[in-house]
Amino acid sequence: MSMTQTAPAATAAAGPRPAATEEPILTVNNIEVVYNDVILVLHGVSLTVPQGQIVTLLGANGAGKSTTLKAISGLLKSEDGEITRGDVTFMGERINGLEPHEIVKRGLFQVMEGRRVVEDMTVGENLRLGAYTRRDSGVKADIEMVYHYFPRLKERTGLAGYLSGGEQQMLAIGRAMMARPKLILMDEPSMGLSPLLVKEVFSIIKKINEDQGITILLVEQNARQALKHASYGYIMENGKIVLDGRRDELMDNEDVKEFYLGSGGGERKSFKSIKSFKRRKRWL
Amino acid sequence: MSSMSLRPCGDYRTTYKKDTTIFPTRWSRNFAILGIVLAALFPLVASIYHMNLAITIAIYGIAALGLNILVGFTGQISLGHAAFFGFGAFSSAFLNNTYGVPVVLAIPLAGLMTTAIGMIVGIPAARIKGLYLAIATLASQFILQDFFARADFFTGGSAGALAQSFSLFGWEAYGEHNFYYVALAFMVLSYLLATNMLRTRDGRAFVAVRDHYLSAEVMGVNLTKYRLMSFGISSFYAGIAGALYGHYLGFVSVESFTILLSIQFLGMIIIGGLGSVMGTLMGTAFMVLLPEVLEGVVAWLGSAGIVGQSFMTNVVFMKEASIGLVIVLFLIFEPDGLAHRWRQIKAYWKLYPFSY
Amino acid sequence: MTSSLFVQLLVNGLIVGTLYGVVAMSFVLIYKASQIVNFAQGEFLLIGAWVCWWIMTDLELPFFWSFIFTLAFMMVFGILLQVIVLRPLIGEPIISVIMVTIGLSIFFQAMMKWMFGVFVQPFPRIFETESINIAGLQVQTAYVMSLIISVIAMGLFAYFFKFSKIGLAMRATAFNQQVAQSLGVSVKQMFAISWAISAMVSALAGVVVGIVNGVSSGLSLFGFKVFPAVILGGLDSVIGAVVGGLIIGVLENLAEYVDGQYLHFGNLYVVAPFYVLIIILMIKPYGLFGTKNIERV
Amino acid sequence: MGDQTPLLEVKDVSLRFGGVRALTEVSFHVRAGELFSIIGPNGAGKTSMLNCISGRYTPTEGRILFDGRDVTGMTPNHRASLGMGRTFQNLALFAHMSVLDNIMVGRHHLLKNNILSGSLYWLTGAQTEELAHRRAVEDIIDFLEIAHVRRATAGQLSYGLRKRVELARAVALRPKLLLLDEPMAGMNLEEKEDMARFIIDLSEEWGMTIVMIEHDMGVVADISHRIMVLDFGRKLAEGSADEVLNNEHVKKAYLGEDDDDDGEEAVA
Amino acid sequence: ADEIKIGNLVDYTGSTSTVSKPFSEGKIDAFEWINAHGGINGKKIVLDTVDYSYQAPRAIAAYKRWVSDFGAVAIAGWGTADTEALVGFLAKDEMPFYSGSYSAHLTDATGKVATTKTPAPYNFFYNASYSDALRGMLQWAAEDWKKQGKEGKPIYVHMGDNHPYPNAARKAGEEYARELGFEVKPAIQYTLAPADFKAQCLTLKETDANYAYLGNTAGSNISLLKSCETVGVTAQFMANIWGFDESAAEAAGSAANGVVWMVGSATWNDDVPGMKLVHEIAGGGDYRPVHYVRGVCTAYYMKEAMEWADKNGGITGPNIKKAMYQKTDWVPEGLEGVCFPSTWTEEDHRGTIDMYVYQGEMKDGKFSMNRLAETRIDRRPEWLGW
Ligand SMILES: Nc1ncnc2c1ncn2[C@@H]1O[C@H](COP(=O)(O)OP(=O)(O)OP(=O)(O)O)[C@@H](O)[C@H]1O
Ligand SMILES: Nc1ncnc2c1ncn2[C@@H]1O[C@H](COP(=O)(O)OP(=O)(O)OP(=O)(O)O)[C@@H](O)[C@H]1O
Ligand SMILES: CC(C)C[C@H](N)C(=O)O
Ligand SMILES: [Mg+2]
Ligand SMILES: [Mg+2]
Repeated sequence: MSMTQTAPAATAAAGPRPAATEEPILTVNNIEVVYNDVILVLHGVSLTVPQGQIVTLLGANGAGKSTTLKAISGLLKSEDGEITRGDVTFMGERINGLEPHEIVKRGLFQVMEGRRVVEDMTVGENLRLGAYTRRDSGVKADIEMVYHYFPRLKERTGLAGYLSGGEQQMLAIGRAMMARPKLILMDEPSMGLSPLLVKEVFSIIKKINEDQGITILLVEQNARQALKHASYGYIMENGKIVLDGRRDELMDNEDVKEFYLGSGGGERKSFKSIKSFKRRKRWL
Repeated sequence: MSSMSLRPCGDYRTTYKKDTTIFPTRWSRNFAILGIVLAALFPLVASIYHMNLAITIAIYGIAALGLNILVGFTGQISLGHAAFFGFGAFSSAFLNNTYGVPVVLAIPLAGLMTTAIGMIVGIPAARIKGLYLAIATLASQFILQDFFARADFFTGGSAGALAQSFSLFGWEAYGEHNFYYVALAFMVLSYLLATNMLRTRDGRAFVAVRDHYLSAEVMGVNLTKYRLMSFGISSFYAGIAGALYGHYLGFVSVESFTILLSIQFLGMIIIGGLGSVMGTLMGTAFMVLLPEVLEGVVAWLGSAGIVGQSFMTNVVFMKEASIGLVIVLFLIFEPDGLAHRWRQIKAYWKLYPFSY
Repeated sequence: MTSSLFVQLLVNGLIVGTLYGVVAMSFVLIYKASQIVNFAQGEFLLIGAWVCWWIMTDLELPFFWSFIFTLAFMMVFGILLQVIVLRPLIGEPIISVIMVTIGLSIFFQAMMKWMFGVFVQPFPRIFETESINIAGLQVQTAYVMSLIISVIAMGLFAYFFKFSKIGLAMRATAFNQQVAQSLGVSVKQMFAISWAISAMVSALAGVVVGIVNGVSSGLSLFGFKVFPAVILGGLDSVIGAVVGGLIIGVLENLAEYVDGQYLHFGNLYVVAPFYVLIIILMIKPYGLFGTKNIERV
Repeated sequence: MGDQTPLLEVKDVSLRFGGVRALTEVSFHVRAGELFSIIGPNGAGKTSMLNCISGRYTPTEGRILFDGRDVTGMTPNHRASLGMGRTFQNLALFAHMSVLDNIMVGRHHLLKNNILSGSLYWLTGAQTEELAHRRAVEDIIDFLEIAHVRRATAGQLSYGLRKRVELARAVALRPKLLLLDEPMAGMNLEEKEDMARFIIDLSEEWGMTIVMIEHDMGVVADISHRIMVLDFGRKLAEGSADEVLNNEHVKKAYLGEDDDDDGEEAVA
Repeated sequence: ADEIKIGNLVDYTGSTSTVSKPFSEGKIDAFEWINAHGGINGKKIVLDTVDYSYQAPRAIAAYKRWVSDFGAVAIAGWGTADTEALVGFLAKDEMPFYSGSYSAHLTDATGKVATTKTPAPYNFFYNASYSDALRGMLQWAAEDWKKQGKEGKPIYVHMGDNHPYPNAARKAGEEYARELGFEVKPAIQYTLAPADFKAQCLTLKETDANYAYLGNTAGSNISLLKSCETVGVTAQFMANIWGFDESAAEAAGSAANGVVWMVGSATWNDDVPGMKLVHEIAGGGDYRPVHYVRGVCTAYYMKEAMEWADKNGGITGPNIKKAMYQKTDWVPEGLEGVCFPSTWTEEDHRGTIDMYVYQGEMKDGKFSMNRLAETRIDRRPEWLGW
């Protein structure tokens, strides 16, 4: 066990990036999630993430995206939630039931919704924490790498709690990079970022994926950007996967166009024009 | 908050009025009324001993309610509640002994005097928060204790003060059978008032301050005012309870208001359930009865001749240890307090038999 | 004469203060990792003292080894306590956990009385010279020992939390357990470590007090005595704990001086620290060294 | 909107945090009934500006006038009672309260009952008052379409719903001026459309003056009357949508040079 | 009924356990022995022992249970806090109560003394009150001062916490000290909870006190003695009856050397006729501390009172009270030389005012205690109740 624990970081740091394959690194098989023993939130969600690719998970608010991610990374427990059916397999190993830190050790890292930086620590300390599970010596270098990706962070010497929303988001992503995981679950990384940064973040995500061969499961509201970079996508409604397919398949789907890309039936309509029009409910 | 929980299927509210009653269902209301009636009949069957326990629960229950408003609802931990409890006791005795204020009036007045003290002690709360505040209140606990021990004119100093028993229109509430009703009346009233307070403007403000004081302020809640006010109201209840306690015992001594009592109060509301009015009462009962029940077990062991006098000494230590142990175990299995469990049970029976 | 008295009281304040500092530290350790204020801390002292006393009197080992074994025992004790009692409570409301520690203190109080009796027990003679002279004041050698050890410990902890990986992880855990977990920190591990260390540190204090005053359940009241020190320094600052301890120690003695020489109020030395505590908190709401929590929307 | 005296006037406000200059000499005004947007890169000082207006921060220099009064030194709760409501970038709901109570807190400064009259619920008319306001709150709940979570505990709602509840709470305040910090963050297109609809209604039907921070240029461009751009705490530009969005500096500092479909992206 | 129910309040787990344990064991063993040897005129005593951990409310609950459910006819009580809290109830319920708290105001049965808050008609205890005991010791101190041929006024200081128990004897002590020609310096406070008392000791040293009274309980006194030894205080310490004993001396070690304290009965190794019975009661030869013996005395006064009551109209509270007034210079049968002859009257519940002054001696780690004197203060009427 300890072997495989130390291995990933080392290889990911040094070794050649594993080629993108159809070989699944993560498979979620028909899981059901319940909060406080009563609220059933996910009814049978299944998805697969192939090695070395970017897969995106789209869906309305409250659909259960974050819940899905937490179910995978094991963080549900601390919210009184639990997987009551189905299982999660990471690199051929069944990981549901494992302690979160065990899962991180195996190279699966989640960037939680809404930043969640350690407010009473400096930017540097936060980054060092990101590398907590690592044993190798590359940490210092990687901190520089993060600063290189996000120069803004380098200037901020105070406590992370005082960073602006966007700055915190950058820190959260940087912190994930510090762990050099095999798979990163990103929960709405572009939330609250300026258009410029949104582009940056997505290109960085792409970069991480390409340079370091880190597989990424991306939960996004910015469907356009997400689909642009992802190879495969899932769409979730009320705790169920209602549609999935290759990026271009989804791009061409009329419903997706209308509800996620906003280019239903050709050119986009102005937000003003939608004032007080009622939409038809779809997919269920 | 406490009053909103699952309602039985098929119970619809047609007006907001119906929707804002204390008791979510007709059943729960009748339940409460029934409870009070039974409580009123209790003396018919109970012995002095049991009534003494009931009285203790009622009195501590009032004080604990005050503490829960402060800790559970406003989120300001206090380790000085016993001092307020004591201040109420001394004040009432003082008013009655030196100015001949009839006990009936002395009790509420004592409540008000304690409110004032509570506000003063609460002043730091304007700046200090969380555990820092908790320790600040601990400080005032010791400071007040010291005051009790030396303020002869007011408390009779370390020797303590006498307190006359409660009387109303010539009826003297001496002895458990009579005083029981006084305590019960005060308790029911306190719980009713508190429940109302907590479902109206200021009650919500308290909880808002607890949950997120920054946004509470932006929503128009004056933080300092409410932080102080919750100290005031909590000390008011503590003061009333203390006064009752004094007039029940007939004697008030600094020795009975130590930090240990403060901690017990805290225990009552935590075990009962922070931020739950009914839980407060349950928690109080729990803490008061626990040693008595265990004592009963010991006595039984002795009388049943299971253990000899010599071994009794060991049992005594076991008993004391189990008081701690029960608290620990209880919280391990019910960290959210009795109120929480109670709600779950209710939920279960309400859905029954439809509990899908 | 009185001036020399003043000096002696001052010295005494510092000496006793370091002891407060040590106990304060053991509070801070647990708080830093879990935001729990451990009301059973006093009983930790007591247990440490009793164990050391027992090893010395029953097994008749020399003090040095008894002390080492005591530390070892306390480490195991701390870990077991965490695993058995506190682990199930991870993620539960802090206040409930605090209440649990109160329950524990009641439990251990009774257990100690049961196992070791209700009488005060003296420690066997340990140091050739029971006391040495510092600036005209006779000071028990045990205090000197604690002074040395605690200064070292303090340095170590300061380093530990600022720079070591585990230290960082502990702070993260204290900030938010879910976040810490998401970073691969084992919350349980962090708690176990902090309880173990804290138990050991309090054992040190317990032994010292035991040597000076003899061992008895009254010893556990040290727990309360130290709250002002902890808060004064700032709940989450190791340095603060020690400084706070010193300040309280000195305060008590100055109060005693003023009281004993001029005012004759009586127990000013008991309450004075509390008045000062409140005043200082009004000026610095997070103590002298405590980190103020972020108020940002 | 006619150009009567502005409802909100910010006069060269500066804000410093130790070394950090969050704002430097920013001035602008918002007319009654206007829908005014503040945009700018992350860390530009937008939220700080909102905090200065709503009273969380007091500017190091400069003055802020609201409804003709100088409110610079005023406490947040005082400003609220003058009719300022706001939402927060990182949600700040009362996590353990029901959605209903959360919104009722918004009525705080409109309610009269207090500890005493509240305790005596039935005798003091507190009940009637509470019910009246409850009715008003229910209207808001219907309007924002959150009736189905009315009784849920706020802390357990999903991100998007919480944002909506926050808006409801701010609206319950019956504000003259409504400050919104990134109301659309973390929403998908469809929900943004809903949110946009609400905001427009609030502005046009409910006649509220709105200051909005938002990063989605599509929304900003479509619904706001005027836009101000902040960068590094300084005012970079101010004016109508196309004026601002075609301003070179803004493009560079904020939107980023367009390439292929991202151009559309920036405005989608 | 041929069962006699008695409530017995003890503190094994609370803050006064060090003294309560031996004292209560004395009571319990005595009652068991009495049962084994014919009980009260053949009636068996049912002793209900309750450990209340020194928490007054629990004591009150226990009391209520004894009164109602259990049907006790008398109660062997314990501490100050609970005794004070119960005084009122006792009078109303006519329940004889033999406390371990010896506060003088409990001796004013009819409340004729101005300072008395409330008469304590049903409170009894076997021992000199804290006040009288202290007066006795001061008398000894005055003689001691003369004997040592020191000239000038000896200096006296009262020490103790600001609590009912240590304060009980303060006024009495200071006034009598003046009367005996002591110079009285301001009292010094130290907590009932043991701690480092070097500060107080330095203050004491500063006063150049010759005689200092220790009003606290043993645990706290030990710490004080040790601290004072360290800073080199030369004053002669005089400990209150609950403030010192064999085990305390053991713990205090060399600091116990020369400490003087009061003992309210003969001690285990004394060669007096009654000690044989005490040894039998203890069921063996191994040493029992002074509190144990006093516990036995207390139990025996209750026994003989109940026997009389039984013969004169039945064992009821009022009858037991009456029984207490029957004898003068009363020593329970079989305990001759162990308990001090005591006399209770309707108005004056000062059973005895005499006691022994003992001094501790530490010779190379071995502790020994020597009787220095038997005090003989006179029973001044104006000393009743304070
Ligand atoms: N701790 C919790 N307890 C109870 N219910 C919860 C909890 N967390 C989430 N839920 C419920 O689960 C559902 C899904 O929540 P989740 O956060 O996964 O949605 P989401 O897809 O991430 O939405 P968003 O895009 O707004 O983040 C919501 O209805 C929410 O109310
Ligand atoms: N309380 C504070 N203490 C110290 N620095 C602060 C504080 N509040 C904000 N700052 C700093 O001021 C700058 C502006 O922050 P602000 O939150 O206003 O940016 P913003 O425009 O809202 O960014 P975003 O769009 O990412 O939310 C940031 O660099 C931030 O680090
Ligand atoms: C041993 C006890 C009787 C001492 C004192 N009466 C107290 O209770 O505090
Ligand atoms: Mg989400
Ligand atoms: Mg912002």
